[in-house]
Amino acid sequence: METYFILPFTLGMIFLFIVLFIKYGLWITKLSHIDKLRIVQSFFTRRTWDAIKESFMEGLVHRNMYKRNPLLGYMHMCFAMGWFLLIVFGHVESYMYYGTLAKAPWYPIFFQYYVHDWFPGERFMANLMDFLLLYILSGVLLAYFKRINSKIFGIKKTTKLKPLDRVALISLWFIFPLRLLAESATAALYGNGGFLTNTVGHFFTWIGVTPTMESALWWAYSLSLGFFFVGLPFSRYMHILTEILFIFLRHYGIKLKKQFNSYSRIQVYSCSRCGVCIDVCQMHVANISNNQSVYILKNIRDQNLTDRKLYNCLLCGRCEQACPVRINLNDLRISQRIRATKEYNSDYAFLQTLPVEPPQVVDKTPEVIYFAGCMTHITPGIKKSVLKVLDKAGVSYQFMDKEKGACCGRPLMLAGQYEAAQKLIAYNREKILDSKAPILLVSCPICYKVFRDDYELGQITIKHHSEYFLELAKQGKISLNKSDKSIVYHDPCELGRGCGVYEPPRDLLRMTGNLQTSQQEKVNSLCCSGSLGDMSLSMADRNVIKGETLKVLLKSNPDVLATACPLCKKTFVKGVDVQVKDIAEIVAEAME
Amino acid sequence: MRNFGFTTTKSRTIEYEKIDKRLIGYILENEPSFNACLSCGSCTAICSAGNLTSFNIRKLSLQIRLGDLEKTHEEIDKCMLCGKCLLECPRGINTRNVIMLIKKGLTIFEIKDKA
Amino acid sequence: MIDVLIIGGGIAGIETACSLQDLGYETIIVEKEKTIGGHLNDWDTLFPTHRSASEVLAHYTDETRRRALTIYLNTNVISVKKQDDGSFEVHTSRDVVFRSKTVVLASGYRLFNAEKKEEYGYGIYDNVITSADLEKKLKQLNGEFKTPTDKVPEKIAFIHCVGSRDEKSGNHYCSKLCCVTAVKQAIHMKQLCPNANVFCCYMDLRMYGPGFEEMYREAQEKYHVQFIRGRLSEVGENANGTLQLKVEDTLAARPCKIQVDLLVLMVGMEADKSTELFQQSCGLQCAPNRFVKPKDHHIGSNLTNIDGFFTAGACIGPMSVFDTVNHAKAVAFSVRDYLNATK
Amino acid sequence: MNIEGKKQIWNAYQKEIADNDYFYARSCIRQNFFPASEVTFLRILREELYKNIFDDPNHTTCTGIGYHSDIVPFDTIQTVVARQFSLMTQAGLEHMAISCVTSFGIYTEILDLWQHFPEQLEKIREYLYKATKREFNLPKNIAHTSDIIYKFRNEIAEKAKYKLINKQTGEPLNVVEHIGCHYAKMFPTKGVGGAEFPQVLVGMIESWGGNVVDYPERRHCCGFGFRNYLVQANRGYSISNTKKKMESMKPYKPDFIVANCPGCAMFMDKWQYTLAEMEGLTYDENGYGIPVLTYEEMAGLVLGYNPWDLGLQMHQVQCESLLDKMGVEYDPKAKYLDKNGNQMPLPEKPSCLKV
Repeated sequence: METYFILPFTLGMIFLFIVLFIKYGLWITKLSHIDKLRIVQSFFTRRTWDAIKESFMEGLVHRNMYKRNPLLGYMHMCFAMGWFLLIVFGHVESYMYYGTLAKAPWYPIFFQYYVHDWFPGERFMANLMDFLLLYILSGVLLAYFKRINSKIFGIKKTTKLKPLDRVALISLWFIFPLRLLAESATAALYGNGGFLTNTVGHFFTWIGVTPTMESALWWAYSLSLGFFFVGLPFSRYMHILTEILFIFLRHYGIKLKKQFNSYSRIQVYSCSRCGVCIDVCQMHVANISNNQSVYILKNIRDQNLTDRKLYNCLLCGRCEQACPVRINLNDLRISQRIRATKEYNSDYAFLQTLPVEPPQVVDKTPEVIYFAGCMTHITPGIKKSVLKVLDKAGVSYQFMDKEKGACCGRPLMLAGQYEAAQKLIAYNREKILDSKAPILLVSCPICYKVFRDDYELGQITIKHHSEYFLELAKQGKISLNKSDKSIVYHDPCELGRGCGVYEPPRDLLRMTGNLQTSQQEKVNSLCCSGSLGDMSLSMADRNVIKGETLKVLLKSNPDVLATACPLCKKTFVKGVDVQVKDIAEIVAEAME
Repeated sequence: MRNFGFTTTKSRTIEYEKIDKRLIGYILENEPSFNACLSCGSCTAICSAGNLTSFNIRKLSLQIRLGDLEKTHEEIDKCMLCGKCLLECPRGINTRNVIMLIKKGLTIFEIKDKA
Repeated sequence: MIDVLIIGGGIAGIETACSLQDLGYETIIVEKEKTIGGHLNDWDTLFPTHRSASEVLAHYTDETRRRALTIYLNTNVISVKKQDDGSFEVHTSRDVVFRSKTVVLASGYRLFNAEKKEEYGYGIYDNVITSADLEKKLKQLNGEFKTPTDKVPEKIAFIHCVGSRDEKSGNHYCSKLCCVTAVKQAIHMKQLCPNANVFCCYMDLRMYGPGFEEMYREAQEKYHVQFIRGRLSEVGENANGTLQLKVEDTLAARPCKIQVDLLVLMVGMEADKSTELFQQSCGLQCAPNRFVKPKDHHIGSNLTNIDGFFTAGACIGPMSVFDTVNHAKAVAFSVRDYLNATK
Repeated sequence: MNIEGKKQIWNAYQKEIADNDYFYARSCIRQNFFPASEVTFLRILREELYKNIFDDPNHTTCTGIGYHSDIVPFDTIQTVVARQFSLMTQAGLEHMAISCVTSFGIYTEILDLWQHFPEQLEKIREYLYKATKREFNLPKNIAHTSDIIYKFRNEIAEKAKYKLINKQTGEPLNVVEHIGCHYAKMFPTKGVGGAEFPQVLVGMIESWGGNVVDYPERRHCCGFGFRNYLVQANRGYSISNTKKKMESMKPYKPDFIVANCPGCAMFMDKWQYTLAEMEGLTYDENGYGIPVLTYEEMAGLVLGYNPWDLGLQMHQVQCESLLDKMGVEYDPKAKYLDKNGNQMPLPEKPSCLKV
């Protein structure tokens, strides 16, 4: 009779499995045909093993989070790893006693309640299980502290909870203390505990314990488990299992699409709300603290995402870089913007009626086709320098947008105007292909990103001027004089995190001056705040963020602040006394 | 209605009380910086779309202020959102957001171009 | 201990010293350059009368000599510290430490660095110059006026509000003197090159002073200077070295392209760097536009948040020559009142 | 509104109006479109005020319409005007009483010109003499006929049978007064009250019991504008101006409009029909339109003349509503009877405007 206490646990678990089966089943069925094929084809390959490894390292050990924030990582590891081991060794213990694994799940879970006998290894297992429990309890204690004061974790702000989250959270908090109490009560009565439960059991004996009390505690333990299981699929804890699914799908080569689909949903539900993205977000400088990725994902789940939040993001990619779960935060946000602006994409009908420029008569196919881009046209210093370097190196080129050019389409993409961007892409693509040039040279990382990701230019190599000039320098086509000026380099978001170009600009700068390192650079570099990704950030706020970025960059008092993006240059130059130069200008000067 | 071979002309007078303020109200509510426009025209002169078409964002924004929305849809669709105007505006107006708000506003209020 | 230490030997500083001497006070002037007169040394003529700047300068050089004013040239002020007794200790790049009962800041302004408006092409295209460059050019003019690429200009454009009224330059305020300077220079250019077409691209024309509006009218009526209401957005260089301007003629509501031989950027005034120094060394308060903040805009514009620390001239905001002279005369009385009260 | 302030401004624009012995110059438009108005004017002057006015059958149009539409040369119109003066001189009279506002403007303009350029006057004398062997003296006084009614408004008020008062409510009628542009906008000093606050009709209305409506477009042109009306392609501009004026007065619910210019009266009357036909717009609450009277008709009504003798049946907007408000006795059956009591053919009914 008294074993009815297993019911909450059992029913909760059954409920959980049914819900998960339905949810995951639906998501996986909704994946595109090609994606499903990818899963089938990759299933019996190394990818599965890699996925298992990563699931272990990230889902249980929380390595990435540990690297970012050791205390936070430890807390997550306590819960995930501790609980995982508790289940595994619970089964081992049950196997050792019953000699079979084919026992109903409540036997291993409530082993202590059922088995009071001695068996070989019993002492060791009891102590081991106690140790694991203690390990988890240390995490629980940290979680209590975090709730009370998140500052000890170095976290600016944690996420807000909705009612079901609260149910799950409170149950989770109670599970392990209750397990401790229940096992200790049993230990007090039967002496079968380990070092921890026996100790607490002595205390119970001292205050006097009865089988009714013991039963009540086991009921409480089972109830907390049951509540947690029921609440889990509707709370943030859904991430525990979804993350594993996500890791597997990612390893099978499934990529996020422009449109929000079930894979996007899986990513959204994989977020553990650890808050790392809040910490790295520069918006805090301007006291904006409601638009960080974790909130956006939460809003997507709760279906209450407002335009203001959606658009107020620089899309600098710092959060994506920092995300321990490796969620494609930028693309997820853009996919939401695509959804929000779907109804009003332009068709740019005028592109069809533009007068066709007479084909340039050239002796031979140009070596490069140069696309300056809108932004470079308002930084004539960059444009002039690029052309100067090309001339000096004797490179034949066609200047694609010298007089009249359409935008590359990236700003539209950032705004979510995906279909509209396609029109511009088609228009420019034709012009690029018509030139027959093997290299497309761009001087704006914003253009570079979209050319690389969305243009499908076939054999044509796309190069940012920093990459191309480095090649020219290595080939000896241009020679650079090294000055003793100290230079600090700012990684433009679209070039660095966006396209992974970190070294070529630095190599060039080392050839032309005295390159200094900055506190936060490469993948961790800060955004200049000028980003076109943000639609609603005010100029005043942009200036505040820019000011903080400059503080970091100019810490070493460099002579020159170098960057490789016309937009970053325009952003930095306002209201600052230090010389801001594009890498093209530095190279052009160093050639003299 | 009878045809006399001539019709009344629409008055060009701006009657402030009769202005259709829905769109401008929506824009200003969501992007207050739009209030600061002094019509200097640098946005229009620098405009990538204006270089290719007759698009005149300054004029369009004045028309929107006056509720003159007969061609807004056709015009605003010429903008490529490149952001040059954003970098040029001496008043720091968040022009790209204004454009998106115009587009969204036209959709919300179901404002169509006059054929 | 001297009565008044004046920082800056421009017209504000000299005029302050003269006025204070008339009131019977002992002053010294500390000037960072090798000569007195400040920006006035660089100007050719002054609005609205086209009077030669050197004439005004000569007045102050003569006064300096006649009154035997004490001036330390080539001397930078490093810090100003207020002492417990209310006096000031002024450290300079010389080894001397000055002690004075009061300090008058007459450090003036600096010009906006036009290179920051990269799209206007200053420092990139040869034929883009600033209004200050033009003044220097006119001052040294010997023979025919030619552009930097050695051509007699047929078309000249003046661009108003460069680095003023511009969020992108970080200067929201109006420099107020560039409008009338542009008109003055436009007239001057028409006098030198009568066949040239001269354009002024403006956002608003602020002809606030006596004789300014008349000068504007003269530029239109007599000199046929063309005023285009539109702000320059972008400059490109043509193969022959001429410049292509993109500006919207906002009154016609049409984008407009102008090819010119010479582009003159009317650079605005910015707070001198030294104000930052005083912010740090003695807690001088500055306004958000970085100029020194007057204690009272209406009845105490010479006073600052520090007792005994006064201002004269353009260190509190853009100011013309005649406003500067008046402001400098006024500070003498503020200083006298202070010294009498603290005697 | 500060009425006192307006009156003070008006005081600066007093005008001398001759007392008696007028030479009458008729109006082309008035006698065609408001045929009884001029008869009524003569009747009032002769029978009510006992004045001497000569209506010379030999006088002609002033050719003003032709002049304002660039058909009649300036020298020609001056000579025509000189001929009228010659007729006046021949009749031994010195005061002109001009029925048409356009003519009034032309006479005023020509006299002003001759004053400044005496050689032009000599030239015209020569032209007239060569053409007709006639000579002339310049008139001592020029008045528009509305000026004369204005001058004697109080005498008329004494003899009035009806007042401009709504008989049912006892409230004064709301009257929109409209002055022709050429009456005072060209030579403000020649119109009573000048161009801004013309008093000529206001004086009549107020002394006969009515209330003048002051509405925003009060001084706006009726829309005639000669060239703009005469060329069909431009008529849209003409009617748009009338529309602007009508829309502006509509909220004040005027009981009727009175004009001193025959062209204005005609346009504000006929264009109401056209606007109704074109756009379905009517400017009173009941869809009948706002009646438009000439000041002669208004004076005739006040003096108790038979509305059908005043020619009100010839209007586009029907006047019965006004007659009912004023309590004027009339015989509806007699509306379309001719002089001999025979029924005339009935006019076609408009499709929108109610009659």
